[in-house]
Amino acid sequence: MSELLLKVEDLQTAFFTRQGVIKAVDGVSFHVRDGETVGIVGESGCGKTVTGLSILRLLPEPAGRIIGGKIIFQGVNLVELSKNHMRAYRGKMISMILQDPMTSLNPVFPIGDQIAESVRLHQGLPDDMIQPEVISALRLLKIPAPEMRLNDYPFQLSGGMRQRVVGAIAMSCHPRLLIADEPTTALDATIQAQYIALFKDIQQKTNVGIIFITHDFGVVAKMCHRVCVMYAGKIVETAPTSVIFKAPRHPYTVALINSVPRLDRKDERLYSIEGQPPSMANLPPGCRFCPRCSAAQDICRKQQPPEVKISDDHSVSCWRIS
Amino acid sequence: MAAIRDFTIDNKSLRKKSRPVILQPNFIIPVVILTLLVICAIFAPLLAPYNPTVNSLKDRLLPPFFAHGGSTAHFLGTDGFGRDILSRVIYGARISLSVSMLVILITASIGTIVGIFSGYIGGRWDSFLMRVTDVSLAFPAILIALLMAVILGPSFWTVVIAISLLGWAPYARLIRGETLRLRQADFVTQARIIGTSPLRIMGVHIFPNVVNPLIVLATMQVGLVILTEAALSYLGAGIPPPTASWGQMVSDGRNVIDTAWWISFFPGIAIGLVVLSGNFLGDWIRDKLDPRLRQL
Amino acid sequence: MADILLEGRDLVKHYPVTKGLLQRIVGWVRAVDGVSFTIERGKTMSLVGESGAGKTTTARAVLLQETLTSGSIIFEGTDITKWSMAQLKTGYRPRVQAVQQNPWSSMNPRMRIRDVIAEPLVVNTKQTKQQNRERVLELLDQVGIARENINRYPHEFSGGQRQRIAVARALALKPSLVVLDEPVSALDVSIRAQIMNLLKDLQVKHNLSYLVIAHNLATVRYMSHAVAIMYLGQIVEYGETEELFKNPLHPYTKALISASMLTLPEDEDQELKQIILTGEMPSPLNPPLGCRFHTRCSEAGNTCAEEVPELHTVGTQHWVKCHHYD
Amino acid sequence: MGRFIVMRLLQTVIALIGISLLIFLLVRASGDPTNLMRTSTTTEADIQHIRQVLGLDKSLPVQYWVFIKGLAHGDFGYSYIKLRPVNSMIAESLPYSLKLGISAFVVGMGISLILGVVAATRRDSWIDNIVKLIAVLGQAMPSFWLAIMSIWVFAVVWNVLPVAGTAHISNYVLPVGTLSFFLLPGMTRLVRSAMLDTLDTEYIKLARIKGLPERIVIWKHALRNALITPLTTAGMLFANLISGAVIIESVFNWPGIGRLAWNGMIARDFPVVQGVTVMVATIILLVNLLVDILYAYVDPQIRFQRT
Repeated sequence: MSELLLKVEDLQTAFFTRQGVIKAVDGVSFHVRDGETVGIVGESGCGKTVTGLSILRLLPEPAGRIIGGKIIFQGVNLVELSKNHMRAYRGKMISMILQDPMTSLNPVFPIGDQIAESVRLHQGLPDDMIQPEVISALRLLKIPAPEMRLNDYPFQLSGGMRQRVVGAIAMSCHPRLLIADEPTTALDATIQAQYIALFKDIQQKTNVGIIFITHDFGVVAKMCHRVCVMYAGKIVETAPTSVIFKAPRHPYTVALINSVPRLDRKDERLYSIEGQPPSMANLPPGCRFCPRCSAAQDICRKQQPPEVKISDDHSVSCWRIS
Repeated sequence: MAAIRDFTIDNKSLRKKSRPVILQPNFIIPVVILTLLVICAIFAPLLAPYNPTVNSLKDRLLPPFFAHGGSTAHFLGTDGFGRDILSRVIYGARISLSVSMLVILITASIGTIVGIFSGYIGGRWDSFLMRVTDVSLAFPAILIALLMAVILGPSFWTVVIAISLLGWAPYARLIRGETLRLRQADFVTQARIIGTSPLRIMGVHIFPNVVNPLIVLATMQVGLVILTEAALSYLGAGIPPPTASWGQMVSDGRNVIDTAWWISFFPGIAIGLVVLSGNFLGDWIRDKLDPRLRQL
Repeated sequence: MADILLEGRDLVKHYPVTKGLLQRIVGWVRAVDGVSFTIERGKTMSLVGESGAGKTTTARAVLLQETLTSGSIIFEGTDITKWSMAQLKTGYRPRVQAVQQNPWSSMNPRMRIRDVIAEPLVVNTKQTKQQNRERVLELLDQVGIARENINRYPHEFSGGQRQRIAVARALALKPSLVVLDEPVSALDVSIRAQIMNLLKDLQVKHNLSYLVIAHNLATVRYMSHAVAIMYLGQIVEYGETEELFKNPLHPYTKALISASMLTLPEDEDQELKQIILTGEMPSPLNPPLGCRFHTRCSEAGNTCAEEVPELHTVGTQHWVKCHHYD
Repeated sequence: MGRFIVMRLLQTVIALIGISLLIFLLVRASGDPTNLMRTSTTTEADIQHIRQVLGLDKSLPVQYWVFIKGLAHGDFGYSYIKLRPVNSMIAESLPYSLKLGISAFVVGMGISLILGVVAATRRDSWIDNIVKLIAVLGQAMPSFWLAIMSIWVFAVVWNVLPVAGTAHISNYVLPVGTLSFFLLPGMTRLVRSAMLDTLDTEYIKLARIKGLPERIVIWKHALRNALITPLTTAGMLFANLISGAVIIESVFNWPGIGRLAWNGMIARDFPVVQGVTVMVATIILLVNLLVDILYAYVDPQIRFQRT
């Protein structure tokens, strides 16, 4: 088994707004090993993006704050680091890819400069060593003719190419952990497939650990080794990818997988989950999924379910299991 | 704030906690001041202790009541002709109010029509109208007003026309921008799909959706119009004396500033208070109606 | 013989690209370049492809939002491109309606739900207010929105509910064809099934035809009876849904299916090897000669770069444009 | 880029023709210019003579042609009052206005940039609140009043600065200070809000993900983008500055073109006001052209467009 890279324990992140405190992430625990891809899957608003930003400590200030838990990266609790120490981790040890390639590159600087900036900052190389390093980052992302691309501005590139440049920035300083927030959602199907294949290849070459945040089960299946399913600020089920698809235990996971049409079979009628996710400002007291759950019991409405380990790497938070 | 949008906040729980309108200082203070302005303008003859245009040479250059030599007979003192400053400030409200209301009515109407038309029809009309708008925006209003004052002679209507001549442009630009955005909106496409006529689209689907930015801009322009009017009066290109206007009054004090500071001081404060109120109210309305317009 | 409601014949839409002071035309964007399809009554036909493939332009042409460069649209046997504006307004527009992708922007935020749904009736019919109101209530029942919501504004509803209201509006005039432009892709995963099921139920109930625009193949397989795969302004393969998904012929179709297939990491080696295309779709301003797909096709030969592939019929409901089937 | 400039230049020329036509028509529509010259002693024959000299007996298009030909040669006609060529009067005054305007521009822009950026990066702090207060008050108080009050405070009460004259550096303090107030509040607000918008974008998030120090995130990544919005309004700001110059020059008796126009207006000396207006219009259009080119430089998307 490979080394433990990141361990998140009981992470709680809240937003302090004029309208009150909103706990976007409420007691989330998971871990990532070297060379492993962990998927965080959920619908919009479940707190998956906030989880990713919490690890980098880049919550929107001053509203967002981590109010509890530990984020242990290679033995160091990131929550306790000073601002300057934390900054030294960003881009160097932990990197992130954002969802929309059209807005995540600075429109007024050539892409070469945007990559070089990271390299210069974190690697302390002499000036003449920077450009080869930038080109090798572009090459790692399989950007054709990288030498020719250095002076291009973002708007001159297609969405797929931009997302590769974002990837090149992320990988330019050889990070150990990469947080990818819906990196393929904005891309077309065949480009998406390219990108996923590319990152599997990069992972093999560099042994980087990846947290893959997405709402798309198809992408999860292709990319991830393990999956955490999030609902309304909590992880409801964690399991290896094949277990999630073949033997899901939480009613939400089951319903979600059954409500997504499949390409490999003919569905006569899809299962549909009634209702919609709860508002984070107004959560039900018991299990957060119980208002939409077809198997809800009395206890589900009153008390939050504990996390139960079914096997070594499969745990579920549901009263029916315990 | 992308991360905040990442989760849903339901509207009801937000609304419950905001304070009632009447207790919000950003709303209530400007409203009180502007109401006072309207009352002064309407009931000036009842409120003013003296006739604002009658000279009284024996009462020349009296200081306000709190300064040495002042008395409560002339609360804010008198000017070089012995006219009561307080009375003139109260009467001055009439000019500020009527000019600004009239100008805003004219400019907002023209600007909205030009903006919606230009934005929705597009093409050559649009490029032409927008070039005209750009040039109008880049032209100094004061200079045009000076030119108009030479040609037409200074008068109430000269001021209104001179300010309106360029004043429609900000509305046209804003409304055109909004219209362009709305024209792309799916609900306008939907209206076209079901066969709605362009006129109905502009009237029923676009106009109601530009009313908010229109109100916001109009409120914010109140201050600007009052300032421009005052500047014109100050320069002598506005409403001719002896009618009391605040800009003119500031100008009256220019040459006696070393001895009688109050002549210029009080009308300036009046202008500032009213403009400040207009701007604050505009901000408040914008935050309520359309926070997107922060850059206005 | 199938009961054909609408047929597109050789639809072409080229946009001019202009340059310089005099707006000189220097090229043409070939957004849609010779597209033909048929939509049967009561059935769903889907146009699938990546962004820039021309599927939205095709749908806009059917909705009369584009003036075609050439080609004809045959509706119930007559060519509507030859109709006058007045004929279109009474004979075609009310029969062909649309549901758009984004339920947050597809409704005028200043209108109440009753006016949103009644708008097609107000614009196209001379019914009384009372008649309109009754129709609106009937429609709300059909899409599963409670009647008491009639006076509320769009922002008071969730995405799924709004999409139901959009469906109600599209059905107001009792159309024969509804164009569904990515009807579920803007919705949350757990809501999508609700809307897809609703659309299927309504289709059976009213014998509606659907023209679906989508990029998600799984959604398409679930929704449609026939599928057309588009690439760079052309349809490269067309087939009855099950036939096409079981037996894809065009290399592009195969790649798309492979990209969207749910493959678990451990199945990877057993199942058919994943097809990863190289490069990106070329610009429609300057499409490749010969077969438009040959620049990205792993099986391309010499002829592919030179000759435009002919249409090859495979079975009764399936055809493909590819030199491999010459 | 070359084409872009040619396009802009062409538009500028067309706009200039439009403005001159507008001014010409405004003047002619308001009646016979000779009415302005009538005094108690002018006879009908004098008027006829003047009409001939001024070319008013010719048809409107011909008059316009003469007018525009004059403009093209820098000929703005003769002052009715001073009986001198208007262009020499403008030439005398322009340097004073430029000195005043440029100083005020530099001071105003510099201060508002710093204030705007600092306020945006320390949102809702006491600095931000003070900056907001300055902006709000600055936009509300009439500039001529501020100017007069500053005279009262600095020249009368404290007696530390001169009121009139242009010779010494101390003569510049009050006029430049009050004129820069025409830019300062608006520009500060604009920089602040553009900066806030930029700081909210994904690429700033990415810059922070890279681990860049805040100093670089703000002054390099954010500011360069945030400057694009204020630049689009530079034309308007310039117009503001000119309006301001008229007022400030009249308050401080500064011998620039603003005062020239103002004196012309008071004396109903029509050719002077017309001349200044046309000349200012030309300058404004040229400045806007310059801004567009600058804009293209800041925003690479426009620079690379081959239109």
